[in-house]
Amino acid sequence: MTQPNVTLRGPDVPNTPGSLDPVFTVEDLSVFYGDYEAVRNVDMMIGRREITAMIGPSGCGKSTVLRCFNRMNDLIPGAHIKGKILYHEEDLYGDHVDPIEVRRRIGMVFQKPNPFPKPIYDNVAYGPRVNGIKKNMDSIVEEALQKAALWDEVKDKLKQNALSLSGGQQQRLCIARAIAVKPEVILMDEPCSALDPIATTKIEDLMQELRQEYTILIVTHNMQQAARVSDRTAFFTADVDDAGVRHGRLVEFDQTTRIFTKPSDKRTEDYITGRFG
Amino acid sequence: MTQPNVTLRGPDVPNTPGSLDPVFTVEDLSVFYGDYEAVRNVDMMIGRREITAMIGPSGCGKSTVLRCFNRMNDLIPGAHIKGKILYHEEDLYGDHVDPIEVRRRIGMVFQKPNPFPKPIYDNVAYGPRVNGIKKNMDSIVEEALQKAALWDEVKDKLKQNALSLSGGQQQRLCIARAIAVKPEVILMDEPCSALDPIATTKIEDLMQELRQEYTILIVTHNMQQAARVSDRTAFFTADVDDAGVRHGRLVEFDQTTRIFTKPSDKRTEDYITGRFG
Amino acid sequence: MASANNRATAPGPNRSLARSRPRYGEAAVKVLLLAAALVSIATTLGIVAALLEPTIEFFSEVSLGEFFGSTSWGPLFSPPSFGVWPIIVATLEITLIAIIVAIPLGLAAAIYLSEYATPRVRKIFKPVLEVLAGIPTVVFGFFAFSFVTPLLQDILPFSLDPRNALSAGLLVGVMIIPIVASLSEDAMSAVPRSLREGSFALGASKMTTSVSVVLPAAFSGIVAAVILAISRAAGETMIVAIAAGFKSIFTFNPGSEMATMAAFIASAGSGDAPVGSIAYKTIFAVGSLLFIMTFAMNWFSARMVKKYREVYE
Amino acid sequence: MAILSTPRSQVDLVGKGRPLREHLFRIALLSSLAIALIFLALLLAYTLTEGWPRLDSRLWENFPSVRRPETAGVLSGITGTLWIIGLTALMALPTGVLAAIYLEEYADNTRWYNRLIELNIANLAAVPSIVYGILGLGIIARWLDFGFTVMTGAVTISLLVLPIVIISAREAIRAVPPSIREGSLALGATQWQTIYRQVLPASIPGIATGSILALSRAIGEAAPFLMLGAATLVRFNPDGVWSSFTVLPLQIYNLISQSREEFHILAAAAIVVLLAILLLMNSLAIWLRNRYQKRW
Amino acid sequence: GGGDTATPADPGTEATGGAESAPAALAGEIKIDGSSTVAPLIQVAAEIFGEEQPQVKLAVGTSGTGGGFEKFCAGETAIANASRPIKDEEKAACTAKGINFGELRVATDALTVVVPKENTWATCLTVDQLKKIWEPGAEGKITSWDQVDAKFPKEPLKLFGPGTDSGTFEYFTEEINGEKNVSRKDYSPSEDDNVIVQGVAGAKGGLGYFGYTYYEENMDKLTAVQVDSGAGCVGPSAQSAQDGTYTPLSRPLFIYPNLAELKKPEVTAFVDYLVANIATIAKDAKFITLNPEQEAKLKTDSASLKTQAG
Ligand SMILES: Nc1ncnc2c1ncn2[C@@H]1O[C@H](COP(=O)(O)OP(=O)(O)OP(=O)(O)O)[C@@H](O)[C@H]1O
Ligand SMILES: Nc1ncnc2c1ncn2[C@@H]1O[C@H](COP(=O)(O)OP(=O)(O)OP(=O)(O)O)[C@@H](O)[C@H]1O
Ligand SMILES: [Mg+2]
Ligand SMILES: [Mg+2]
Repeated sequence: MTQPNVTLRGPDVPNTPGSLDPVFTVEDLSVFYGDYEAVRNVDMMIGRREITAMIGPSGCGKSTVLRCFNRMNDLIPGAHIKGKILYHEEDLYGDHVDPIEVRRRIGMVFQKPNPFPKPIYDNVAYGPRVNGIKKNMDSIVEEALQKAALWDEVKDKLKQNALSLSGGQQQRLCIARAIAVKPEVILMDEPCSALDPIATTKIEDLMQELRQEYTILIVTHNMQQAARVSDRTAFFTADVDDAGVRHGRLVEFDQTTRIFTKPSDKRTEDYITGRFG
Repeated sequence: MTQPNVTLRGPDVPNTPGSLDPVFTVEDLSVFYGDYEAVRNVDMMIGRREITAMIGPSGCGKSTVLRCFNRMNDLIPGAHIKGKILYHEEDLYGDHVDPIEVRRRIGMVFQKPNPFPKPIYDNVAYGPRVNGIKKNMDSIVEEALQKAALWDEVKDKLKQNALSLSGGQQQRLCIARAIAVKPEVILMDEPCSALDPIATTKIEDLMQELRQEYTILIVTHNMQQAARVSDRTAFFTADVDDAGVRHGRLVEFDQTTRIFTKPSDKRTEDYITGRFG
Repeated sequence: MASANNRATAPGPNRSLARSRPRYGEAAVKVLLLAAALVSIATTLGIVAALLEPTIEFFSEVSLGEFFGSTSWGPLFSPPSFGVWPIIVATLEITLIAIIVAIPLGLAAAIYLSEYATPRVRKIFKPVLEVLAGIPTVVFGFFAFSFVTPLLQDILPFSLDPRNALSAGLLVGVMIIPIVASLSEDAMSAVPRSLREGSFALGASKMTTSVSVVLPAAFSGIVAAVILAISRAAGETMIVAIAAGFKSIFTFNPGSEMATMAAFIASAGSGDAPVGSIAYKTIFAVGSLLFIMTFAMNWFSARMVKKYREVYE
Repeated sequence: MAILSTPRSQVDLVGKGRPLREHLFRIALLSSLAIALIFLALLLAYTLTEGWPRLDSRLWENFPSVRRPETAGVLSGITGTLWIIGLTALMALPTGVLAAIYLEEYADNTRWYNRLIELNIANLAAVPSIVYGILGLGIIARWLDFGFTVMTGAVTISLLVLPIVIISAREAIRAVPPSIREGSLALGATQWQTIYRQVLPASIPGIATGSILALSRAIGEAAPFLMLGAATLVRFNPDGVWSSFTVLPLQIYNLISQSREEFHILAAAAIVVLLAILLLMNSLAIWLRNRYQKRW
Repeated sequence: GGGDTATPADPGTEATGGAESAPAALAGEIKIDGSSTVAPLIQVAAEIFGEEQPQVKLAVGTSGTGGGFEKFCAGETAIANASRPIKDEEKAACTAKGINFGELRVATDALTVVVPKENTWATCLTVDQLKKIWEPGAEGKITSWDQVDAKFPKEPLKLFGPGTDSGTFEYFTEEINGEKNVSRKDYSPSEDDNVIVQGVAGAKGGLGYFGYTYYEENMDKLTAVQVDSGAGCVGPSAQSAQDGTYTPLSRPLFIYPNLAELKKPEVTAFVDYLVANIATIAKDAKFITLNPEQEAKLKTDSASLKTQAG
């Protein structure tokens, strides 16, 4: 096979499969929109303080799976799952589980930066506030902005409307907003696809830092990005069943180095090498 | 440098720079939206019966430049150009030039398939009709659908609404619609980005066929696609000027093989090898 | 694993994901909101309740055959006659005149605003249309009666009654222009840009694009706009009461005075028909008919919209 | 193929005689718009010139009079209208906004009852105002025994404008991008927190604009009041919700019906007042819309 | 108010000087509804009374005689105006609701048949001719003046009249066509006297009828037709209506106060005021005043009502 043109994270990648300390364990997960089974039989594990990338062609269900991790799909009428997602040892879809509590623990950053049309400060303070925190708000906001590498750029204009920030700054603000509720996991759905290259680089650097403290799951269209930032990669694709219906499917899940150098599945190889997708 | 992982069109690529027979000659083109100079100082040539790809990161002005070739930008209030585009030897923006006539000669296919909500037949017949052609419509429609490799799939349901077709079929219908007015050039702006891999493959095959008769310009985000289908590639990027304003810019324009193997510009190399973008 | 959590304030991974405190407020809010939405159902029920009993009583005294089988209308005359056609015909005639005025003008204005006008022009003209839409119908009636009718009497070759269907119809038409224009404009603006570009890219002119791509694509929205306008026209009361009058004879002559259904309700309702009298019940029977007609048109409109809506999305 | 036979150096890009038809079409479109506007101007000019002799403070300082048309005013109509509008705003706006929130944020469209509510609202928006008059007469005045009072009028008018308020509020709420909601929910906000803290503040300008336009419809209504038998000669201002009243449009209707010319002049002057109030409200709506229009 | 300069005819001044000077500041609301023919009279009374007692709120509606009784018998109004005596059914409805009332004749009306000034031929019409014009059988047939009388010109007949729901219509049809509400339908009915005035004045062949008041207001545009009921042509006037020579179209106008409401001082005050100043009020409202006997009867009737009410 052709040598893929991806710059992989160096040999400092600490994780080996054996060392995976799972935050999520996905067991035979299928996701439905009404009757339509969008994704079928996914098994994977998300390691603590790792970056896991989900790649694959458009429509293969990456976003669908990602949104299962914080029960965002609950909001879509008719959406439901089969199978299990364990968060630590707890069933994420168990009866007693409160999705609102879930979303507080598992933050999310979206494709298009979506700051609230409010001052920067209020954007960051929003999460803590809705969770009933009232004290020390200033320091919570500052800490979150620091961690999101945005503090220096905005510290003098915290009262300014967040929409006046540039795209890259807005996305980092959204990350700060997610961090401010002190989640354990951050889900990111193509967080850079609306950004320019410079902003993208900043976000990627930030992800590397956040990785010290948080577990990160990222969906990306950009193979290079997956290769650059992630520890593990899940490759999804969609295939058509006998009835002519397309279903998303997890093809391969492994360490990123391995996926990009020695994929065990032909489809992964084709995709990586640009023969398809 | 790393060997790019692109599958290049084989050694059968006939064109060498010397053999370029220009349909368009772009001279020092700058494009403005109101006061904002979106693209600066582009010089390039589009060869007859070649496929020319335009690649580059988002926002670098690929679409903007493409839409200059059929004066689509005229429809945007405030948009105007500086510099020249010669179509054969004629100034495309000359005073006497009728943009409607231009668009008849230079067809266009869009990112998202946009069939009219009408029967398939009427979609294809639309172009000839607005150009005053009344006779032999059936054969014009059939021929166009044949060329777009769609005839067999739709010949029994020409009266059916075009919106009932699948995405890939819709896109081929849009190509048929463009062909039906017998243009010389077809412009395509990310024609596959809304399609699944199978449909994409079909469109790419189709482009190879159309290349026998038409001059094709394609904008694509997908480097692999550019490498697979094009004869020549123009690589654009955006840089920020002293005033902090971003302008699109043509970095390199050359045979595709060369761009992907021996780019002469560092930025091209970075982009191709996934170090950036 | 809990020990690995070095952030003091962070929730321990083993802390349950169960609801930390009950949220009765959320449920209460939802009930309140639903109650607000149900007010509209209550309104409809109220209308039906108000109409139903007197209508049933009416039809126990007057046969459907007489109601729909005769062309003589005079519930307050003696002997009373209950052939509803004169007021239906008057209603339809005025509505017809109105839509003949409003559809071409409204649609043309909509095409202009949506396809031709620059954003600045649109920003000026849409509010002006809204102003036109907000003018009270008494004002239109006054204008029709005291300005338009005398004017028409001067310029038209045939004779016009001081109150007549023609000027009332014209003014009802003007009244509904903004409805047609504004809602059609919304529908046309909602047609994706890509369709227009597709048409332009084939060498089509602006006119062709507007007429053969945008209009058909916005068809369902336009139908909905027109139907809403028709129901407004059919139910309009003040303009016809002032400018078309209350004469209930069976005529198609637009120069003649005639009473529409709404005008009949208004005049009989503000008049002296004693409660319980057949004349009084007539008001409700006509009201029911008007309500059913509106309902039928809207049902049709909803079906049209559903059938064609956003198939291209 | 045609293009291939074209000698390359002589590709002729000059158009063929399209412009005339295009121009005529454009002119036809513009004149349609112009007709509507000319009409508006004519109407304003006519009422203004007709009413000019009586456009002075007597109009809003004096009560109506059958004895002295020269000095009669429409004070009770103005105050009655203000009462009705005030109460309508109090009743219809909150109810309408809450209903709109329910339909946009909570209602599951696959449920039949939610679809029924929607269809019902669309239908109510088209029900003739005279039918609301029947509702007011039969249910509110008689059955609920509210009598022929300000309250009856206000409830009737509230129900009349409710569908309009709901429809415009829904549009304003829908204009708030879903990404804002998702952003909030993803932070662990509850649905009501999301609505109350994000969706509502962001849609308030739109809701306000729609509400003002709905209220301006309410101001001009006369037909339901005909059914409610609001008194024609009211020489006092309502002092509460259980008071008798009249409204400006109804007073105008009555003035038009008088045979003495002086009353027609008075009617025209009253129309100018009514139109002035409406223009004011419309301008406010436009200003709100332009000022707070959001670009996401 | 703007009417500070009292006209000499202003009964307000007279009343203050009168014997029953109104008691100090009354308050409350008096709802009156009924005949639109009687309304102007009551409105004038309400207006003048209101100037003296600004705290008393008088709302005068014009729902028609029947509509007025309907509200009256439902207890919604204090006084009903009527252009005809109350009917037995209406009495029964009132009794059923426990409403006791009295009847006061407050003025006289002369239904006036009008034609435009250009009409020079129809100076006097017999009751039979009027019937020929207005009977149901005339509908669509009698469409020209020469069909009424061969001597008249061949001018198209355009008919205007009050709405079918008014007491005026009821009275006119009874007197002319012999039965209540029996009439041709192809005339322009209107509650709104302006339309009748405009319509008749605007058509050479126009003919309409309405209360005398409206004729008085529009004498410059319209001519009143004399009516011949067998005793020669008589035109409508205060004189002919009062002395009963204008037959059959002169009629009494009434108000019906609710006795329970009469207990309220403001209602009594208003009725007293109306009775005491009836002549000037009627004149001011351009109504035909009562003749002395009728006025005397009004005073005794109202006095006995007050004792009945207690
Ligand atoms: N709300 C929904 N209702 C029904 N089907 C949906 C919904 N959202 C997504 N789908 C379908 O589910 C499948 C997977 O969609 P998903 O958005 O997860 O793909 P993706 O891999 O994220 O694609 P992309 O790369 O384009 O974002 C697709 O076929 C899509 O059409
Ligand atoms: N109608 C417009 N008005 C103003 N600016 C515009 C307009 N269209 C595009 N631009 C700006 O011009 C620049 C180039 O845009 P363009 O759409 O050509 O980029 P592109 O290379 O096609 O990007 P993409 O890959 O995202 O499609 C961008 O900065 C964009 O914001
Ligand atoms: Mg996705
Ligand atoms: Mg583009």
